[in-house]
Order: sequence, then C-alpha cells, then structure tokens
Amino acid sequence: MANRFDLENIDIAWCPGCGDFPILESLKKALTELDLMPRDVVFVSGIGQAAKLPHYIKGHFFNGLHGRALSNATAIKAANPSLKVIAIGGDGDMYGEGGNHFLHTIRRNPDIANFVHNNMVYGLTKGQASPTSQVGFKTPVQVDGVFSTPVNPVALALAQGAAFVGRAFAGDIEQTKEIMKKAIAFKGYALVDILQPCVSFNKVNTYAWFKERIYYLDESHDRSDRMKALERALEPDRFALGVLYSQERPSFESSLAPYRNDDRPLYARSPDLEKLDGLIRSL
Amino acid sequence: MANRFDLENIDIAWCPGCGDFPILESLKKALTELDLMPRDVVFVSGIGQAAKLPHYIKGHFFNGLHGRALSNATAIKAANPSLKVIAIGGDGDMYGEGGNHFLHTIRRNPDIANFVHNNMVYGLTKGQASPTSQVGFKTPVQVDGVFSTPVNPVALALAQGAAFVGRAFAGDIEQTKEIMKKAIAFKGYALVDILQPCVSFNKVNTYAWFKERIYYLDESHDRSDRMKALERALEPDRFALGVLYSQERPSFESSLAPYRNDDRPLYARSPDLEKLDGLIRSL
Amino acid sequence: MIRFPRHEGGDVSVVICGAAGQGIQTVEDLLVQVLRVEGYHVFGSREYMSRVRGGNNSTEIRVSSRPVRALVDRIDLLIPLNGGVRANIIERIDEGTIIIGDGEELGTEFAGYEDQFLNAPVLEEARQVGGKVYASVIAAGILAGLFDVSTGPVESYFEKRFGAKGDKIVAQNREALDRGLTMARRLLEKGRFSLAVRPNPQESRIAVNGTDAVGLGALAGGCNLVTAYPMSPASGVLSFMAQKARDFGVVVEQVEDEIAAINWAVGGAYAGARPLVTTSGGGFALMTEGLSLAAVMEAPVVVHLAQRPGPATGMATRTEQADLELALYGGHGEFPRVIFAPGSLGEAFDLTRRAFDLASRFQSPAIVLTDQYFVNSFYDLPPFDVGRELPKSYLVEAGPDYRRYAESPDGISPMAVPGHGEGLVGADSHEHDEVGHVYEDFHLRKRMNDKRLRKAEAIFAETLAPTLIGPDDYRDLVICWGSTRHIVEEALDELDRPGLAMLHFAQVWPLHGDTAGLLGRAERVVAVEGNATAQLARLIRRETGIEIKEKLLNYSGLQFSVEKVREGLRDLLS
Amino acid sequence: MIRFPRHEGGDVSVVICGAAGQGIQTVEDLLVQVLRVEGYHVFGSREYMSRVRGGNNSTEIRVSSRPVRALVDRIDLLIPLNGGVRANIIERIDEGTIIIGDGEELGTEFAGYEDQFLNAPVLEEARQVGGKVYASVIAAGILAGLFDVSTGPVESYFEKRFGAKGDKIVAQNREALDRGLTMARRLLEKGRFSLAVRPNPQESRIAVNGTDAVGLGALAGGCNLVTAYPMSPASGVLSFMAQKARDFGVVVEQVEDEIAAINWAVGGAYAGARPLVTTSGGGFALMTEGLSLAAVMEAPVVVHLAQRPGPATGMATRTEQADLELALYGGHGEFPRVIFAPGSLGEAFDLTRRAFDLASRFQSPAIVLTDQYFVNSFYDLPPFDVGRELPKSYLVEAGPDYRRYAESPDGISPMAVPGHGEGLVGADSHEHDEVGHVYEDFHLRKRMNDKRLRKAEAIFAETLAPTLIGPDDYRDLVICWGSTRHIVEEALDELDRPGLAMLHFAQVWPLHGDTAGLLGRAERVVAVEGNATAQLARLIRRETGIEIKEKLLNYSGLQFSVEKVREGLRDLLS
Ligand SMILES: Cc1ncc(C[n+]2csc(CCOP(=O)(O)OP(=O)(O)O)c2C)c(N)n1
Ligand SMILES: Cc1ncc(C[n+]2csc(CCOP(=O)(O)OP(=O)(O)O)c2C)c(N)n1
Ligand code: SF4
Ligand code: SF4
Ligand SMILES: [Mg+2]
Ligand SMILES: [Mg+2]
Repeated sequence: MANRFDLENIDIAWCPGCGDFPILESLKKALTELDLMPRDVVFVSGIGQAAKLPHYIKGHFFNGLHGRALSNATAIKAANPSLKVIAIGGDGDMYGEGGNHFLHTIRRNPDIANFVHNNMVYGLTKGQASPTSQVGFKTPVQVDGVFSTPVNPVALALAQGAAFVGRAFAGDIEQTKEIMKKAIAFKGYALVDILQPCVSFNKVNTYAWFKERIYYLDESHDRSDRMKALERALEPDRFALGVLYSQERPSFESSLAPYRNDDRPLYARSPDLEKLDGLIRSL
Repeated sequence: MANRFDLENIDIAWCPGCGDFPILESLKKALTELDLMPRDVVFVSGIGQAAKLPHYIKGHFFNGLHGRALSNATAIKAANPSLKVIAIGGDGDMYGEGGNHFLHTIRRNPDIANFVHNNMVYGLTKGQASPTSQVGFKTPVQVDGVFSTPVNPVALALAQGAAFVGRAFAGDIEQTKEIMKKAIAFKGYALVDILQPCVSFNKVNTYAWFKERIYYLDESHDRSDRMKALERALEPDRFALGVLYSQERPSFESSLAPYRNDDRPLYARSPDLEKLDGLIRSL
Repeated sequence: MIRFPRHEGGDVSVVICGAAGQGIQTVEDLLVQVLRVEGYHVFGSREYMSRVRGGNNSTEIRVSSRPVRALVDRIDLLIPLNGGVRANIIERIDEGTIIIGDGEELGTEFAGYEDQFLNAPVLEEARQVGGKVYASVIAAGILAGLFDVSTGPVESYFEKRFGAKGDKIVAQNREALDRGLTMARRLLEKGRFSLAVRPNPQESRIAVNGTDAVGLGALAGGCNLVTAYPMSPASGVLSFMAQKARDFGVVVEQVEDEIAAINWAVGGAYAGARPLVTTSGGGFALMTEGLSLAAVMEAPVVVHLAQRPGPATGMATRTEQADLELALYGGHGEFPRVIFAPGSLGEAFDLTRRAFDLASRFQSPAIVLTDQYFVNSFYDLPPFDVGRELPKSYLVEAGPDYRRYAESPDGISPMAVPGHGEGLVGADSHEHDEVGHVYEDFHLRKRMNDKRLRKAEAIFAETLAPTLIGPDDYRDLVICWGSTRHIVEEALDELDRPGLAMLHFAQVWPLHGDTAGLLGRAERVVAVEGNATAQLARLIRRETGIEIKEKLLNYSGLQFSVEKVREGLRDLLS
Repeated sequence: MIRFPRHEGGDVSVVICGAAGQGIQTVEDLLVQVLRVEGYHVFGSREYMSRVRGGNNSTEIRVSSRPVRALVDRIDLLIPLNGGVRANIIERIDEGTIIIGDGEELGTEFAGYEDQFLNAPVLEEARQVGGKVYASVIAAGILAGLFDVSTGPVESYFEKRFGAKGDKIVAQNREALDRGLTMARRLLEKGRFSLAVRPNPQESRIAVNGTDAVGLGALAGGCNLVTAYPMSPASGVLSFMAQKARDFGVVVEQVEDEIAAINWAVGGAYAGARPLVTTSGGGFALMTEGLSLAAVMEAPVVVHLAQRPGPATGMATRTEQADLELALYGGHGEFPRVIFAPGSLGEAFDLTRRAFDLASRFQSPAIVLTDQYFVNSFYDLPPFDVGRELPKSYLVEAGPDYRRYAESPDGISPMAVPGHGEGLVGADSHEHDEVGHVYEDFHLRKRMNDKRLRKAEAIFAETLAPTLIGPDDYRDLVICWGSTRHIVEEALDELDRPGLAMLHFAQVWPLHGDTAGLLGRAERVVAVEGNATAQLARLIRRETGIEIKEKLLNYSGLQFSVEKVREGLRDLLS
C-alpha cells in the first residue's frame, strides 16, 4: 500500500525475509498515522543492516558512524527542536559500539525516539555475536559459543531512569506500529527494543523462536511503576512486549540556554555583536 | 599502623581530608587481612584523583588511560589468571568515559574487583559534574545545575546480571574494608561503588550529607535475590551499603581456550611450531 | 574460434559473478582446490558489495601453468550466475571474452554480445537437481570440465566440504557437478573457443589468502591474545584466529569496541601476552589514543590495519591504500613505531611474524598494513617456512629492585612482567620515573622522552630495504608499496621496457637508508599508489627531499589492475 | 642595591609560587587587575602540577612600561608562599633575584641565598588577620605596595571579588592587604633593592588569556554549540562558553566522552549549528574517526586542540607543540582541512573566528591549535575588534529537488539544513550519490572523492601568509609556529643581529605558497619548535623540499623562555 514515506527507485540491500522489512513497514505506517510529513522527520542511524533504514524511507536523513547515532541525534534535536528525530540502529550499533552513548542519552532525555532492531547478531559484518546474543550462540568468532551474559537493554534503560521504555516484535506490524506511535509521540527519550529475526545469520532466534516467547502486556500493567517494569524486563526466557514504562519528565532541549525565550533553531541565529563587544571591553 | 602494602617515600597528591585516603586505608587493610602480598596483586587504574591510588600502594601497577582500566584489567587477568587484579577509578573514569567498558565487563564477568571512588564530581579536572552528580549540582560548566538523571551504577550492574554488587562509604574504614574483602575474594567481577566525599569540589555531597543517607544492609537481606537488590539500589535519597548481591557464576578466564588443560600464564608459552607447520601444509 | 590462453604461456582469466549469498564462494573454493591439486597455478580475487544477499559480486580466478599473482581487467571466461551484472564487469568485456550464462536468467542483459555468448541452461538443470541453489555447483562443474580436471580431486573436495551434511547432499552436489561437466563438453563442442592451459604440477603448494598469511604469521610470531571489534576487511583475521584458538592456545575476544580492543592489547602486553588487534581505518582512528598508551608504557602491541576507502564509512568492502599517514601519525605525542606493508603472501607471513618480534624487542607498536584487495586475494605458493626457532622472548625476570623503565644506551629497558620474578612491575600513562611512577620533573621528562625516541635508531638499524625488481641500471623507476607489488611487477613485465625497474616498499616506516640513493639513481620516478594524494611519495619527499612528480593514483574502490598500471605507466613514461 | 628593572625601559619579572589551592590565583588576579588599571603593561603565565592541593605551582607576572608578551626565565622578585619550591624555580634564581618570603615557613630552603633573601613574616601577620588563608592576600599587598599602586583600584577589586561574601570578608581581606602594603614599605626601607618601573596609561586595554581569546573568537564566529569532555588544558574554553551560554544563546553540553563530543558537533552542523569542540591530544585522538565523518559529510566543525605533552596522559597540565601531525593526519581516508596555530591573543581571536567562517564556507573541518602555555598566558592589549559584520551564513534553502552533494567546479555544494526550505536534506558516512544516499559505484566514488579533495584548492587560495618579523633582506631566518611567536620575537630583539628575521606560521595547514620562496631567500634557517621531532620543519620539507637542518627543540613540559631561545639561537648561529 502506498505511503507518503515511500521512497521510489530504491534497491533495498536487506535479505529477503529479514525482520527489517516489517519494521520499516511499521515505521512508515506509524508516521503516517501520526500525520507527520517526510520533511518533519530526520532519520538518524549508525552502521549495520538496521542502520541502512534511512536510505529506504522518505525524510531527512543522517547516516553516520557505527555506534554514534544517539550523539548525532541529540545534537540535531538540540540544534533544531522543531524537528522530529528518530534514531535507528542495530543491537551492535546501539548497545555495543554505542553503549556509552546509549547509557548517557537515557540520562539526558532528549526528545527522540530510538528504535533498535535487535536481531541478537551482527548482520552486516556477517554473523558474529552481538551484545544481545544468547549464551551458547555459536559463530565463526564465538566458536565455543557466546560466554557473556547478554545486554538487557530494556532493563538497563529502566534502571537508569529512562522515561519511556518499550519492546516490540518485528513479526507483528500492527502492534509494533502502535508502540512506535507512542514512542514517537512521547516527549522525551523513548526506547523501543524491537526483536528482529535475522534470517541469514541467526538460525536460533527465528520468527518461531520469538513467537513462542513473546507476550503483550495488557491493561493491568502499570506503566508508571518502574519496579514492575523491571520485573517484566528481567523475566528469563520470556519477552514482555508493549510499553513497559512511560512517565514524562522535562526533555533535554527544554533545559538549553538558547531556547529560554527564543524558539528559533540555531541555524536562524546570529551572535549579538554589540553584546560581544561589551563583554570584550569589560575584560 | 604499618602495613605490608605501604609504599615509602611518596608524595600523595590528594587534598587533605579527601575521602580517597580512608579508601586507600581500607584497601590496604583488606588485602593484608586476606593475607595477600604486594607481588600477588596488580592495581589497575585510569586517570583521575582516585586513579592515582596505584601510585600510593605497594604492588604491581598499571595506570592507564582515562576510562579504560577495566579493559586493561580484564586483559591482564586473561594473560595471567594467577594474578589478583583490582581495578580502581573515579565515577567519571568508570561510568563516564569508561561507561561502555563498565557495561560489557559486567557481562563478561572476569575475576577482578572493581572499586569506584564515587565522589559525584570530576575532581582532577577541577569540579565539573560527573555522571553521578545529583540533579541541580552547580559547577563552572553546569552553570544552571546538572540536568541529567545521575547514573545509578549499582542498579545498572544489577540489571545487567553482575555477579557481585556492593556499595560502601569512604567514611567508614572498617565496613568498607569488609565489603572490599568480600569483593576481592569473590570469584568473578565484583563492583563496589564507594561513596566518597570530595572536600575540594563537592560541597553538597559531604561526609555529613552521606552519613544522613546511608544505612547498612543487615542479615535479613537476601544477597541472591536480584530483584530485592534492585529495589535497594533504586531507593531514592537513601544509600543501602554492604553487599547488595552476590552469586557466583563461571568467570571469563575459565572460558578461555589456552587454559583448558594448561595453567601457565601466556608469558610462559611458545607456539607449537610443528603443529603450525602442519596447519600450513594442510592449506 | 577464440583460443585461451590468448598468448602462448599465458593464463586464463575466469570471472564468476552473482548475487551475494548465491554461492560464488563455492565455485571459487571448488575450482581453486581442484585446479591446484591438478597442478595448475591459480590466483583469485574477490570484489563484493556491502550487503549479505542480492546485489552483484564477482570473483576473478586466473589459471595458468606459471605462477599468477595479480589482478587483471581482462576477462576470458565470464560466468554470470544471475542478472544485474554491474558496470565494473561489463566494462571489462572485450572481443576476446566468452560469456557463459543462462539466457533464461539473464534475459537481454548481454544483448550486444550475441557472438560471444554461449547459452548454458544452468537454472533448468539446477531445478532438475533439486533447486536453484545448485546453480553455483553446476557453474563450477562447467569450469572444471573446461579445464578437464580428473574426478578424484573433485570427489575428495565434496567429501570434505559436504560430507558432514549427509550422503544426499553429497550426491546432489555430485550430480550438479556432473551436469556441469557434461555442459562443458557440449560448450566446447560448439567450437567457439578452446582452452589449452596446461597444468604444471609442483611439490607441496598451498593456496592461502592475505588473511590466512597474516594469521599464520601472527601464530608464528607467538601471538596469543587477539582482541578486535568486527570490521571489514579486517575481521577475517579475527575469525581465523578464533578458529585456531584452541589448537594454539590463543585468547581471542571480540570486545565491545575498538578502544577496548587496543586497551586489552596494552594490558595483555604488560602482563606478558603477545597481542594482536585487527581493524580497519575507522577502528584504527579510534585506537590511536591507545596506541599512544602502548608507546608511553613501552608495551609491545601489533596492529593489523586492513585498509578500505574512507573517509568515514566510505566503501566498507572495497580497497584503498589511504591510511599510511594515519598509521604513521595516529596517536598523540611523539614515539617510534614500525609499519610493514607486505606485497606478497610470503611477506605477509614473514612481516607479521617480524612485527611481533620487533614489537617485543623494541617495546614499540608495530603495524601491519594490508587492504581489502590483499586480504581477500589468494594464490598458490610453497608452504611458509616456520623454521625451528621459537619466537624470541625478550622478557627478563623481575629482581627485587626491578625498574621497568631503567635508562639504557639504546633506550630499551629490560622488560619484566608481573608474576615472573620477585620484583614489582609498574606501567604508567603519565611521564614517569624509572620505576613507572608519575613524577613531574622537567629534566626527567626530557630524559624519558629521549629514551623512548632513542629506540627509533635501533629500529632504523633493522629496517628492511625496499625490493628492487628489474635491471640494476634502471633509468626509470616505479615505486609502490603494499598490495600492488605483483600488479606492478606484471605490468612492468608486459611493458618490457629497457631501463625500467620497480622498487617495492614492504616496510614503509621507517624508510630504509638506501631510499634516497635508489631514487636518486633514476632519471624518472613514478609513484603508483592506491590513494588520491600519493602518501608514500610525500613521505619520501619529507625524508629524502626527493620530489616524485609523476604519479599514477587510483582510489576508485577497486584495486589497480595490471592493465591499468601498464597503460598508466605507458602514458606517463612515453 | 639591586635596581629593578635591570635595564632601562625593561620590565620587572615577579614569580609567586606556592601550593595548589593556596591562593596564587588570587595574587595573580589582584595584581593584574590593579596594575593594569594603574597603566602598567602586564604579562602573566602559569605553570602548575596535576593536583588540586599541595605541590608547588608558580605564576610569572611581568610588569613593564612597554607591552610584554613572553615568558622569561629571569626572576626579579620571587615570592614563595610556602616551602617545597621546585627545581624549575630554584634553577632560575640568579644574583639579581630578590626573594621575599616568610623565614618561619621556608626554614632553610633558601639557605644559600641569605644576601638576596628578605624575610617577611607573612604567616604571622596572616594569623593575626584571621588565618593562613590570608597569606596570599598579604603577598599581593606586598607586591601592590612595591609597585606603589593607588588604593582606588584595589578597593574596587575587593568589592567586585569578595563583595558578595559579606562585609567581614571584604574587611579582612582589606586588612590583609594593608598589612602587605605596610610590609612593602618596610622591605623597601631596608634598601636592598629599588623598583622603578613606570606606568604608561593607555586608552581601553583589556587583559585576557588564550582561553578567553579562543572563546571570544568562537562567539564572534557565530559558535552556538559547544560539546566537550573536560580535559586540561582545553576545558577552560568549555567553562568560558558555559558561562556565556545564556547571554549568547549557546548550547553547551559536557558529554560522556570525546567521541560523543565530535559526533554531536557533526550532527549539530548538519542541522545548522556552528559547533565547537575543545579538547587536548588524547581526546582529539579519540575524535579522529568523527573528524573523518565531518569530512565525508562535509559538515562544518571547528575543533580547538590545546596541546599538552604526550604520549598518552603524558603531563596533563604542561605544554608542548607535538600534535601538529596528529591534527594534520588524524582521521582515516583523505580530506582537506584547515589548521591555525595562533601566536598572539589577537590571532587567537581572529583565527578562531576565521575557523568558523572557513569551516562553514568550505564545509570542511577547521582546527585551532593552541597549547597549555598559550591558553593560560595573558597580557594586556586593545580590545578585539568585533566589527559590524555578522558571521556570514553560507546556508541555502532546500528546494524540492535539493541535492546536498551536488557537483560544482570548486567542490563546494550549496548546503541546506533540514527544516529550512521544502526539500529533504541527507548526509551519509558512506561514499554517496549527490542526494547523499549510499551507492556503490566506482566512478561515483572517484567523482565524489575528487569533489571533496578539490575544495583543497579553494582553501589554499585563502591561506594566510606566515608573518615575517625583522629585516626583509634577512640572511638568517628563524621559523616557528603557534604559541612561541612572542618568545622568539623578544629573543631576536635581544640578540639584535643584523640580517636575522623570523617567520611565524599562524596557519600551519595548508602552508602558504610563499613558504618556499621565503625560506629559499635565507642562507640559514633555524626551526624553533616545542616538540622533539621538528614537526613543522618536516612538513615544510614535505611540501617544499627544503630541509631545515638547524633545530632548536624543547619538550620539557615547560614552554621555551626568551632566554632559552636567545641562547639556543646564539649557539646555532655562531
Ligand atoms: C568503528 C567501526 N567499527 C566496526 C564497524 C563494522 N561494523 C559495521 S556494522 C557492524 C555491526 C552490525 O551489527 P548490528 O549493529 O547489530 O546491526 P545489524 O547489521 O545486525 O542490523 C559492525 C561491527 C564499523 N563500521 N565502524
Ligand atoms: C581521554 C581523556 N579525556 C579527558 C581526560 C581528562 N580527565 C582526567 S581525570 C578526569 C575526570 C576525573 O573525574 P573522576 O573520574 O570522577 O575522578 P576523580 O578525580 O573525581 O577521582 C578527566 C575528565 C583525560 N585524561 N583523558
Ligand atoms: S543479514 Fe540478517 S539482519 Fe541483515 S538484512 Fe540479512 S537477514 Fe536482515
Ligand atoms: S579534588 Fe576532591 S577527590 Fe580530588 S583529592 Fe581533592 S578532595 Fe579528593
Ligand atoms: Mg544486529
Ligand atoms: Mg569523581
């Protein structure tokens, strides 16, 4: 179905059957249903299969370095708070190379939505373990299987005071779209960890594997209770989907000096030379 | 009182009254009571006031770059598992610049003890906010006060499956020593976040401030219950001290190929040239 | 009728192309193993897109009675496994190219080439065997048939490769191959071309690529700690070492980022490991602070830097030689280092091994600079000589008053590690005293900086001379470095000009003391480099004052071909 | 009786030293403000240890009737506030130095200098005022008294500085000062020395240091986004900007690490901000991957790189000029950049502003290279000229078919930002097409790489010539760069040799086209550099072929003094 975020004449480099396709689909639908236009949105990403997404959707895009999308995205938002900023990446991108930015972006709470295609593997570099790979997962590098405890991104975000934490499953376009809509509409940093099958390199965590382990949170789940959300996040062998936690607090941009009494984005400004001259003469 | 870990003729660069002194004291006592000798131990640190500690204690030492001590330490342990490896640093060092290594070292679980002097400020660089600075904390850089939610290192470690998580207060040498002893004796990655007053740059989180907010966990605390530990870790305005969580699991080194049936450290080994010749000829 | 090889004693250049994940790798593997056993000399090189499925990648395989070691543009036999063949292939088709493809799959893609196109209904046959996946094995069969290989090697290849997957798989593959062999016969019967390259069996040859050569050299050098964050084209060495970890007692850890990788290496080296990190330009850039740490701590670390085009992500799976300056100046402060840029697989083995030796001996970082072309290219050669001598350990036992950074005439302090001996071992990232403790003294600073920099003299004394190939009394001299060695060599062979020689730098830092003399003897010097700014030429000028005005540069993402070098030099030297 | 200044028209060099946290800063502040108001010319420079309390730091203040702008070794008046004076100070005491100190505190430390030592019981007096903390104000009082300053400026200084702390504090400080003034009178009465430097009031002078100059230049250049991770000696600029953030509408964020800092800058630049990052060598090393990102994205970023000695942590609070090569080659792949190295405060203001202009105009990274000596040194000078012209914005509105990387003759594509205009704006770290989408094509790659590198020509056309100081018909030429400008200038003044001139490079990349010509005209060239390997000299050879054989190098952690340059040159040129 045609969508205003469709990009024409593109050659999508993802493998047929990849979970990245339904995520792209969900995202386009979510944006359209939120009545956003391509020129309202900046898609920011790092490097990896997931991070190619900005090349497959209509909008502004910034496809930066592996692991650094959250830094780029926060600065874009800080330079122009009127833009909708969506940061996209893979599990290696966001939780591996980008782990430190992930941790500190949570603290800062900029108004960006962060969608992580969590396929528990490094897709683009051909199948090494990622920070979310399950213990025992064998690869050409992890020849004896993964030893380290996987990152639990949802628990990490909750433990560090994230304002919005969600989890979704690529295989379910409708629900993923709904969760995305909430994240995008949320004013503050909103993480959605999206479980995504990688049909080429992850033969363990397949569509079927995920389907057996996911369930959606229902109305009874209190989204303002961090401990409850953490309990969900730390359940072994099950993945609670939906919005685990959501509670607004002031966003990073709202704290910034330039916007105290002036809404203009930075590009539209010039320094006050008279004031500067005064400052210099006072020294 | 003289201690076998005392280093003679040193000029300690810490400020008089700094919480780093009692931490050093606790550490020397803990090591001695564990009957370790200076040559058994490698002190590894990054850069900062806390990170100067290896220059003030007798032992092997590796004082590396700001933020990277855990990477150095894990490799040292991997190269020679017979060494006791203790990684020391400040809150900026370990949770700021080194945040990503912190996250991933927890996952890996090498057998090292990690003592973080958490003074909620950057001491060495003269008083900027650190990742653990409290909201509202004013500095020459954070002129309007800190905006970001502080890192909760204890909660982070717990959420990511750390095997041992403790918290101590520099002002209490006896108890800090006891917690350190448990961490050092623990087989696996053991974090102790040590609340440390900085008398020069942190006029908010003083000895008195901490004393009003700390309490020790008692016998009733179940150290094997991760959720209970998280509840403690996430209490607002209070700091539970002691061992919040402790549950051994296989350590990183135990997973390494070279040590499967050979205990020798790497420095004592040479390649098997015959095997290598065989491999080459098979290609 | 087109005859291959095109020239007496020449090679046949086969190019197979197809989508990622479509089995080109299988064709390559099979052919190489089988042809090699038959006694052919083979060279292979891959170019591929940064994607896992789809797109169009290609492998060139040159088959010859004489050793072949360089990339050519010439395509004798082109085997497109599916449509969507890219311009870089199409551009290389000439009137002597025979294209063997499935008309059904390719449609009108080769419409202009009817005379050279031979239809081979690979897809239909594959379906009959059991599915499209067998197309690649059929293609391999066609090639095996054209080269007239005996069935023995083929069978043992299948047993080795698919044996574990069960008899059915082996049988289907075998059937696919047979169909290919039959098709080959039919194709030859059409009389449009003939293929008359002869095997030339030699004793014990191995076929390895640059990745293997670096990995094997590391093992020979005593490498026992490998830390890396995956990055094309450097991750091959990580996988190689991971697969050998058990047999050779190597700690291999994929770490969270490149900064961790280098800091593990420095920590490991301090404790007596022989560490290797493997990365590409972007990762190396992140490691430069850590490289500086290695330098001030005098910790022996070896870095394998496999270059790809930048800036930034650039072209992730392509090749370039543009990170020489980064390797040379990366890291803050001033310190000595060694940089190798092997030009042959033998050099890759020897110099990687040597990198470990020099790093340990001089307690200074050593860098092995390769590139995507190099690590993914292979050819056959005699087995690397491991020799009988174990890598030398330069470690001492720490006595009770051990001083890690004791002064010494050549700047090299005896290195001990914690746990070996009675003494305590320190290492510090600050300027430090002889024990390793931070100490702010301006005279000490100067002494310690001098001590470290003095090692450069000892390193310089061990520098390898560049390799001169061609007449000693050259008038024209072509300089190159790293992976272009065999390409330039073959181009010069073809040019066959009197007075033309080449000088290949397999060590690019420090530059050997003969460099100025060797360049000075030439009337004309041309630099051939896989970058846009002639980095080696600039370095040579800085070091010798000699300006190299003529440059043949390439930064398209693909390596130079023999033809491009040949024609480029022909123009420049005419 | 010793007379200051030692020579007619000379300056008086006062050195105050004491433990960190002991109030040297207060003395410096008070003196400078007060002396400046009185119409003296002042220069000040600090050297300090990497610790917060204790140790021993020093500040040199030169007071003169003529402008003074350089560091000297000579100490006329030495005021040690406490014991533990370090060798670098003791070494500088000569027979003309007067030491004013508290015998009680200093004990036997100045035992060999009885003739030059004047006891001033500062501690006792401080205790009488209210505690040891007042020692520094008393010392300031002594100096104020010696220079015979009027009470007006002193009072207003106290009001400004301590007014907020309440009347009691002001009064106690005032009392401490008075006691110092009295002690000064007594010291002079002893007749061991006289002090006769005269003020020379001039209209509107400001006194700023290198940090201020860079910060003000950034504001003048339109900087509105500052991201940094604290690192000496670069964090001063971060604090400066943080304190101006509200008044000038600047986003200032202390980020989690240096990688974040540079990636914020690139992101911000993409969205239309004018970003500055400020760091030192180790932090810059970590940023080089991000610098390469800025280059491929053509995002205008400015980096302030304040150098300190490496490798690694090196000497965290000391100075060096050893990161020129890092600044020049940091980052993988090949791309143009601009590097300034201001030699005066005026240049620091102008060139930082210019860095923003050039970065925006050429969409290429610009680096301002300073060092610890430079950022912490101050002198008085006329106010920087802000002018009336607003920083030029080179941004365009994005039309519906906007192409971010459109081809153009000079390589510069019109830059738009998201949200300004109808069109969509892309940026990509891969090699990309004109819109910014990743696209693997070897011809495109070459075109885009050429486009980016072509900007180097436009940048070259804007290069600033090095500053020639001295006779036009020089025979001997001293070259230097960055912070040594005034030091070399004063040294040459003192040498007063016919035919001797200096050439200062405030832009070190690209090198100006006149460089070869200017150097070629000299019979002898000497490079004066604050590093161990003569990085500018090497660069000059690379670019011009001219080898500079004579070098005066310093890498002790302290900056060259005028005397060291003077004597060094005297030796080299004799
Ligand atoms: C600094 C740096 N290091 C490494 C790489 C190589 N690299 C590219 S993508 C990737 C990981 C991809 O995994 P993930 O982020 O999970 O994304 P996926 O492909 O699985 O969607 C890596 C390691 C890089 N581009 N840059
Ligand atoms: C790469 C790098 N960035 C920045 C610095 C400067 N630096 C040194 S210590 C420090 C922070 C110190 O704070 P913390 O780690 O909390 O230790 P503390 O001094 O408070 O004990 C910083 C930013 C550095 N040395 N290296
Ligand atoms: S490799 Fe995996 S993640 Fe990447 S496109 Fe293919 S299926 Fe998707
Ligand atoms: S600055 Fe703070 S943390 Fe550092 S030594 Fe002083 S009191 Fe301790
Ligand atoms: Mg992934
Ligand atoms: Mg701290």
